[in-house]
Amino acid sequence: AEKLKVAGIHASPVENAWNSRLHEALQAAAKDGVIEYTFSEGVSGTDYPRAMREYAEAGNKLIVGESYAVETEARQVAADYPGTAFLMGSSGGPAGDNFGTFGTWNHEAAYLAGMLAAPMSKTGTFGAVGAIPIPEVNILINAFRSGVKEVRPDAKFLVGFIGTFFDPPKARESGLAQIDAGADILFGERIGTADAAKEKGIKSVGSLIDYTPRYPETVFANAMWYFRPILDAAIKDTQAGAKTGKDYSPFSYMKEGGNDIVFTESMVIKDSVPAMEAKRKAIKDGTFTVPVDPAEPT
Amino acid sequence: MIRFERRTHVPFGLRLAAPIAAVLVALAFAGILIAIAGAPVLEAYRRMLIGAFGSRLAITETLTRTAPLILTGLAAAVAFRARLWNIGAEGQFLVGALAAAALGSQHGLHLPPVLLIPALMLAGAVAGALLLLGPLALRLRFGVDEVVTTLLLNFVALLFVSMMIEGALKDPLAFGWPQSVPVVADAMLPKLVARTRLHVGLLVAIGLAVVIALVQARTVFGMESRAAGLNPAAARFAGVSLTGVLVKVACISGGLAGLAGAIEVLGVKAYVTTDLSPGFGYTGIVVAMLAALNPIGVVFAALFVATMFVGADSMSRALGVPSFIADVIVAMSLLAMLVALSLANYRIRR
Amino acid sequence: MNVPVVLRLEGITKRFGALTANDDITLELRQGELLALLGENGAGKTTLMNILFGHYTADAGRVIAFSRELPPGKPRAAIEAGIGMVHQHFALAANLTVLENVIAGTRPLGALGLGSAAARTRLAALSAKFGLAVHPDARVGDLSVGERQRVEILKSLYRDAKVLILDEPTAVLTHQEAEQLYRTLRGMAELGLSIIFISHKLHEVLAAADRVTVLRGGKVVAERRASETTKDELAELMVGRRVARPHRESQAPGAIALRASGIDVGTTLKAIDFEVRAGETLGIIGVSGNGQHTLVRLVSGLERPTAGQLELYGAPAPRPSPRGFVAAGIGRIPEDRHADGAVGEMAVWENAVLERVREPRFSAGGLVRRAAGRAFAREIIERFDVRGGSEDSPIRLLSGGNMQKLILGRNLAESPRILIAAQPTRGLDEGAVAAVHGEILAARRAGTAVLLISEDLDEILALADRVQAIVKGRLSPAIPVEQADPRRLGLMMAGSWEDAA
Amino acid sequence: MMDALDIFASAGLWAAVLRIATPLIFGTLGALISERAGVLNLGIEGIMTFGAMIGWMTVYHGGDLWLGLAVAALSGAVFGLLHAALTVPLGLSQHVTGLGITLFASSLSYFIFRLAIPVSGSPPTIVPFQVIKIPVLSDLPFLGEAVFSQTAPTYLAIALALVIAYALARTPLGLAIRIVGENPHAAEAQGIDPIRVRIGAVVFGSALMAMGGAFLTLAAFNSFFPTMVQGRGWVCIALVVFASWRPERALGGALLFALFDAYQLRLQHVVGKAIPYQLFLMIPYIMSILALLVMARRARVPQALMQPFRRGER
Ligand SMILES: Nc1ncnc2c1ncn2[C@@H]1O[C@H](COP(=O)(O)OP(=O)(O)OP(=O)(O)O)[C@@H](O)[C@H]1O
Ligand SMILES: Nc1ncnc2c1ncn2[C@@H]1O[C@H](COP(=O)(O)OP(=O)(O)OP(=O)(O)O)[C@@H](O)[C@H]1O
Ligand SMILES: [Mg+2]
Ligand SMILES: [Mg+2]
Repeated sequence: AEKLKVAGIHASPVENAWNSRLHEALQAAAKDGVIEYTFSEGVSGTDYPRAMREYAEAGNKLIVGESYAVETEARQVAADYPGTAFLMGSSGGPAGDNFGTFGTWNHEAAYLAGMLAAPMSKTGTFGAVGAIPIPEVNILINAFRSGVKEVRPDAKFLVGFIGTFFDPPKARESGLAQIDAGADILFGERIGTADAAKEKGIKSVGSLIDYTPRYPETVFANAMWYFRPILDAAIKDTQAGAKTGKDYSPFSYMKEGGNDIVFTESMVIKDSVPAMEAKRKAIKDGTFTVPVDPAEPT
Repeated sequence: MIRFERRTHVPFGLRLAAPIAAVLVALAFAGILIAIAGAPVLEAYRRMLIGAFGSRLAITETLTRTAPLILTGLAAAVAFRARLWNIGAEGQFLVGALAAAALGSQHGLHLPPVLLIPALMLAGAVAGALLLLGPLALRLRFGVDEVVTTLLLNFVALLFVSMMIEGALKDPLAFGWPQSVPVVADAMLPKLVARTRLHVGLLVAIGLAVVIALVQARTVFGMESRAAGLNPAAARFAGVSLTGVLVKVACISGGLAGLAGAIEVLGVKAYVTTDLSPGFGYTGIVVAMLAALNPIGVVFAALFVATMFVGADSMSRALGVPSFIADVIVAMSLLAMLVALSLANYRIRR
Repeated sequence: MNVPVVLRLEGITKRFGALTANDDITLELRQGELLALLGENGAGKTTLMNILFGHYTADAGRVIAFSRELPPGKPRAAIEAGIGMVHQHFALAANLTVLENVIAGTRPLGALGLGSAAARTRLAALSAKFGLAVHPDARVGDLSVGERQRVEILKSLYRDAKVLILDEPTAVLTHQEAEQLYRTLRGMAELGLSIIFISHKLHEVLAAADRVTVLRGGKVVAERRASETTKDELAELMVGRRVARPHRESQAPGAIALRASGIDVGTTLKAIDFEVRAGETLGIIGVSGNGQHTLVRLVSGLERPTAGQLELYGAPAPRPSPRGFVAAGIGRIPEDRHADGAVGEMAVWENAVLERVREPRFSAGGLVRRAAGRAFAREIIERFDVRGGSEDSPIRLLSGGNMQKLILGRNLAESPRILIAAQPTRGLDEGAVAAVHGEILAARRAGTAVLLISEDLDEILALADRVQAIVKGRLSPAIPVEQADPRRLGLMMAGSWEDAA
Repeated sequence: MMDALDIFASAGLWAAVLRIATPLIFGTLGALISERAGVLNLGIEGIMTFGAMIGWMTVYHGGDLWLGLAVAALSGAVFGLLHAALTVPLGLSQHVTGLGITLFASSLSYFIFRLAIPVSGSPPTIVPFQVIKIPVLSDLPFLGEAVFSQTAPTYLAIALALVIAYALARTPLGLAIRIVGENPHAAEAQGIDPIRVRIGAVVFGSALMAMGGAFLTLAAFNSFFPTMVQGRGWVCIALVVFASWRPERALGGALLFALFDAYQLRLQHVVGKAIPYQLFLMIPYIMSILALLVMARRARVPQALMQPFRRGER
């Protein structure tokens, strides 16, 4: 078949963990010969709709990105270009026939990471550093908590929000503050958290991407998120001329291969692995559902 | 040794040539960076032109970007001419936007569109003006220099907006995202061109530039504000009320910046986030300086800056040159322009 | 003569654009000599001294100090060669102490300490030796004008200056302070220092200098021994024609135009009483800093009385405001023409109409009537002989004297009923003084009530009908000018008006 | 769980204060020196960004950490020279030029960074400055952890503040800088070249600013990101005012500001989000405005600040 022309528009530089997941999946799809991929990064809210329009006019059939900062305008653009499919990370729902959305659902993996983390703490206090308390972040942190609590019901939690999506030194300071307050396992929703853990010689959990190579002594588990299933579904719909104005989030589920845990055997407590693996299987089977709690953790 | 000597009279040709030379110098330097980035330089310039003017979309996008820059540029030009160093247009822009969004939402004013839109623009202007009146009051009352206070208030305003959109004005339907409630459909500015982002705010901005040019050149207020800027003591001795002039200038300047914010919300975005402005307030200062503080010049300077941003942004997409090149070009144009303008005022003697 | 030449300027030429400020000037100074430099405003005196000290670089010519040529444009070299300069506008940092102002730049910048203790001792010794008392730790901003001048001189002495240059040192000093200064200078000359000073006050020049050099249009036009010349000759040499100050003729005053009764302004003015009649000039003398500044602001409409009453033409004055007072027929000549009188970057015509721009004549519906404004300016330029620019050139291009004529003109063209003239000839040369005095006398002849505030006794004696002194915010009773002589005025300014009577 | 006041008793808080304050100390000292000579340098935000980028880049390409710091300082000096060239001999408006420098330096650093480091999934890192535990002192209870376990640049920043405070008050060079900032004509009359002093002060000050930026990538963190300076430069401008142009107070101001920030991060764990964190972040700005208010009466502002000096002109 003809290669599908796909454009990616990243609000942050593609170093940003979340964007890197999209970027890598898109690059991989291009390498597989499925699509032709072009992209722009660091596109500010003011420029974002223009980039969408430019790519649509340039003949791209599928445009992938994030409409968090431009929800209203992005839907407007999609309405103006009905011949192009849009697949956007969004807090809102899909719109029309061609504006599809997805959420970042790696909470299942976070739950499993929590189960591994629970017995590793000496103090029984766990920290988590988040960006801002939006549902996707909240769900993730809450799932990690539930995972910990399942194993260790008396665990205590500290949560800090740094008020921005991208300030690693600040995330690090927030992590250090939690360590000062007694936490000895950090859940790093934000890059920078693991640096604090590393500096203080404690352990931490990564999210979205695999942080272990970067912090081999520190990060023992990662709640990975994989964009490829969502992308593949959208590519398929686009090529088939099917309606793409739908919610693609379910392709993030573990059973679809959209998220999973990776961990370093040697770093975790051996006894905790079988229970975790059992749960993992249950999630994949559909016999266990990780609770989805979008409320702001305190 | 090189010495500078002030000209008693700057020839018109030189006054016109200076900005053009500055822009050429900036583009030449940008060419070097583009070449370093491994892209063909001439092709890059061509792509920039196409990106800014090569299609209906390009033209409307360039003009959409021009509108707020005209307004913030005017805000700076008006203030600087009266020697009111308003570095706070960025903050005024944000509070103006916030005011328009708050009053334009479904919990805000309930008026027919013909009244609602002007009322919201006015609200934005008032909010912007109020934010500048604070530093002005400190200057008039206590002699506190406004460069630093207006600069600092930008950050206070940004934090305030952030607080409001995470608090009282937070959109409950935004799934926890910090953004304000959107304005109602009736409050949105009519489009100038269908299926684009270009809205009537551009006409408002150009109209205001013409009005301000006339006011400065022909009116008593224009003359008095110039006198107040150039020599406050003499203006005062001649019966010009410095307080009166500065308050009016502050209202106009802050009002324009606030209006820019309101128009950006009503024309483009519909709600407020903390990244609503990619530095429109600061860029307004650049625009004003490029225009040598001339209101009509501001329109062209804003168009130039918008062209650079939009054109370079598009060029960077096409040729893989980092898109930060647009900011680099604008910054270099400003610096070159400052030098060119000052050299035009002086002759060099050895 | 066997007295050595300490300083020699040779063929100095300096151009600013088309204007030649110094034209092939050659000048010598001998040890122990007091040389006065004289000339019209803009004759090039300050420029010459700035070249000598290295502030400016000459286009041609050399400066030779103690037989060594100075490199151009290097104040530091001039200082090291033993030249000290007291500037027309003081060059002091107000927020620093006296000691800091004196020792700045005296040690290599790489040094690790300031050496304040030694400096303090040395400064005290110099103060004592030359009778220039100041407190080394006082903040310069807190000092009086006279004290600041002492600091300026001490700065030079501290650097072992052998040649001292003073640019219009007495322009801002009182009579007594000026006399004291010349005594000090004389003493220095006797100790072997050589001094050049600039002044527009011819009597001072004659009394203090050994030798006088006159500049005109950037050229040296004459050199005289002070003992062998006269005021009239010097004035003529400066201006290039005979100048005589006009004389006041007596005339009967009319009705009271302006009256102050029991006015207080904060704590600076207390129980002020005076009256000025039509066709009469009331002179107010006083040592600077005694409240005349506030008095000028009061009658210019810039200050409100906190007690008492101001009456115009027999009725209470409207709420003070510059515009209201202008509308009421008060013409106002500010103390400082550059600071208060003109907006340098604005056109001559704009400066001419600024204080009346709201009158229907010059604007309608908020729009300025530019043609009417230009016509008004042309009229003033013609009638008052303002030279050096058209109505459209920026006013900063006018010389001080011409700017002053324009300011006078914009007031007198409207035949004001009252004229407030504050230091109307400060810093002006002899020719310009004569012209300004002529205009003020003409206004009085035409029935204007003139309030003249001046620190210049000669000016008061020449123009006023009656005189009052201002001392510590209070006004003495008026005396007719016929009963005034310098001694009596001096006593009045010292605050003992009863003794003076 | 700690109580809101207990936070102050934790050594970690005070260690964080010193760490957060370090870039501010550098930046504030830099801005202060140039303002004492009469030149406002609003290029600070961009200069810090460039310093952060180039310092990191040097180390990433194999340079020593100290070399990285030095290269950053050098780059700051170059931008300072640009600012000085435009504002001192040419006498251009200082704040407009400064904003132009900020725009230029920051966009150029992003541009260079993007060219040099092609897009990759996760930001490359370096090994940053490590904590140096000062022998003996770091064994002290509380103080040891709070004060004497910092990275080398933090110790350097504090030492610099003291040296600069001494130099300004007690050396001929300091006096020269002060007199130039108060009245350049007075300086010139004393044989001091105001133009050279101003250029020198701006260049040196800008070098310090860039070192402050470099601290962010060489010690506070280990990678460079666009926008990572996050307005810290503007905070420095505010702190100079807050410190009434005095180096020792600048040190105190930077520490105070850092205390607000560090405390705010920790308070979240105690009281949740009861108080919007933005209020804490506003404090330094508002404090600075209030300080200006109080100071305006005492007129301690360098009198020639923002006034161009042109030789041979009135
Ligand atoms: N910096 C300057 N730039 C341009 N022209 C100047 C400058 N300084 C002086 N001039 C010109 O040089 C002429 C001589 O000025 P200068 O100040 O030396 O006069 P002066 O004799 O000191 O006058 P005064 O008695 O008023 O002090 C002036 O008429 C002026 O036109
Ligand atoms: N910076 C300058 N550039 C151009 N011309 C100047 C400059 N400064 C002074 N002049 C010129 O110098 C001449 C005299 O100016 P100056 O300041 O010496 O006035 P003045 O006669 O000394 O009056 P005053 O005694 O009030 O200072 C004017 O013609 C003025 O245009
Ligand atoms: Mg002079
Ligand atoms: Mg003069």
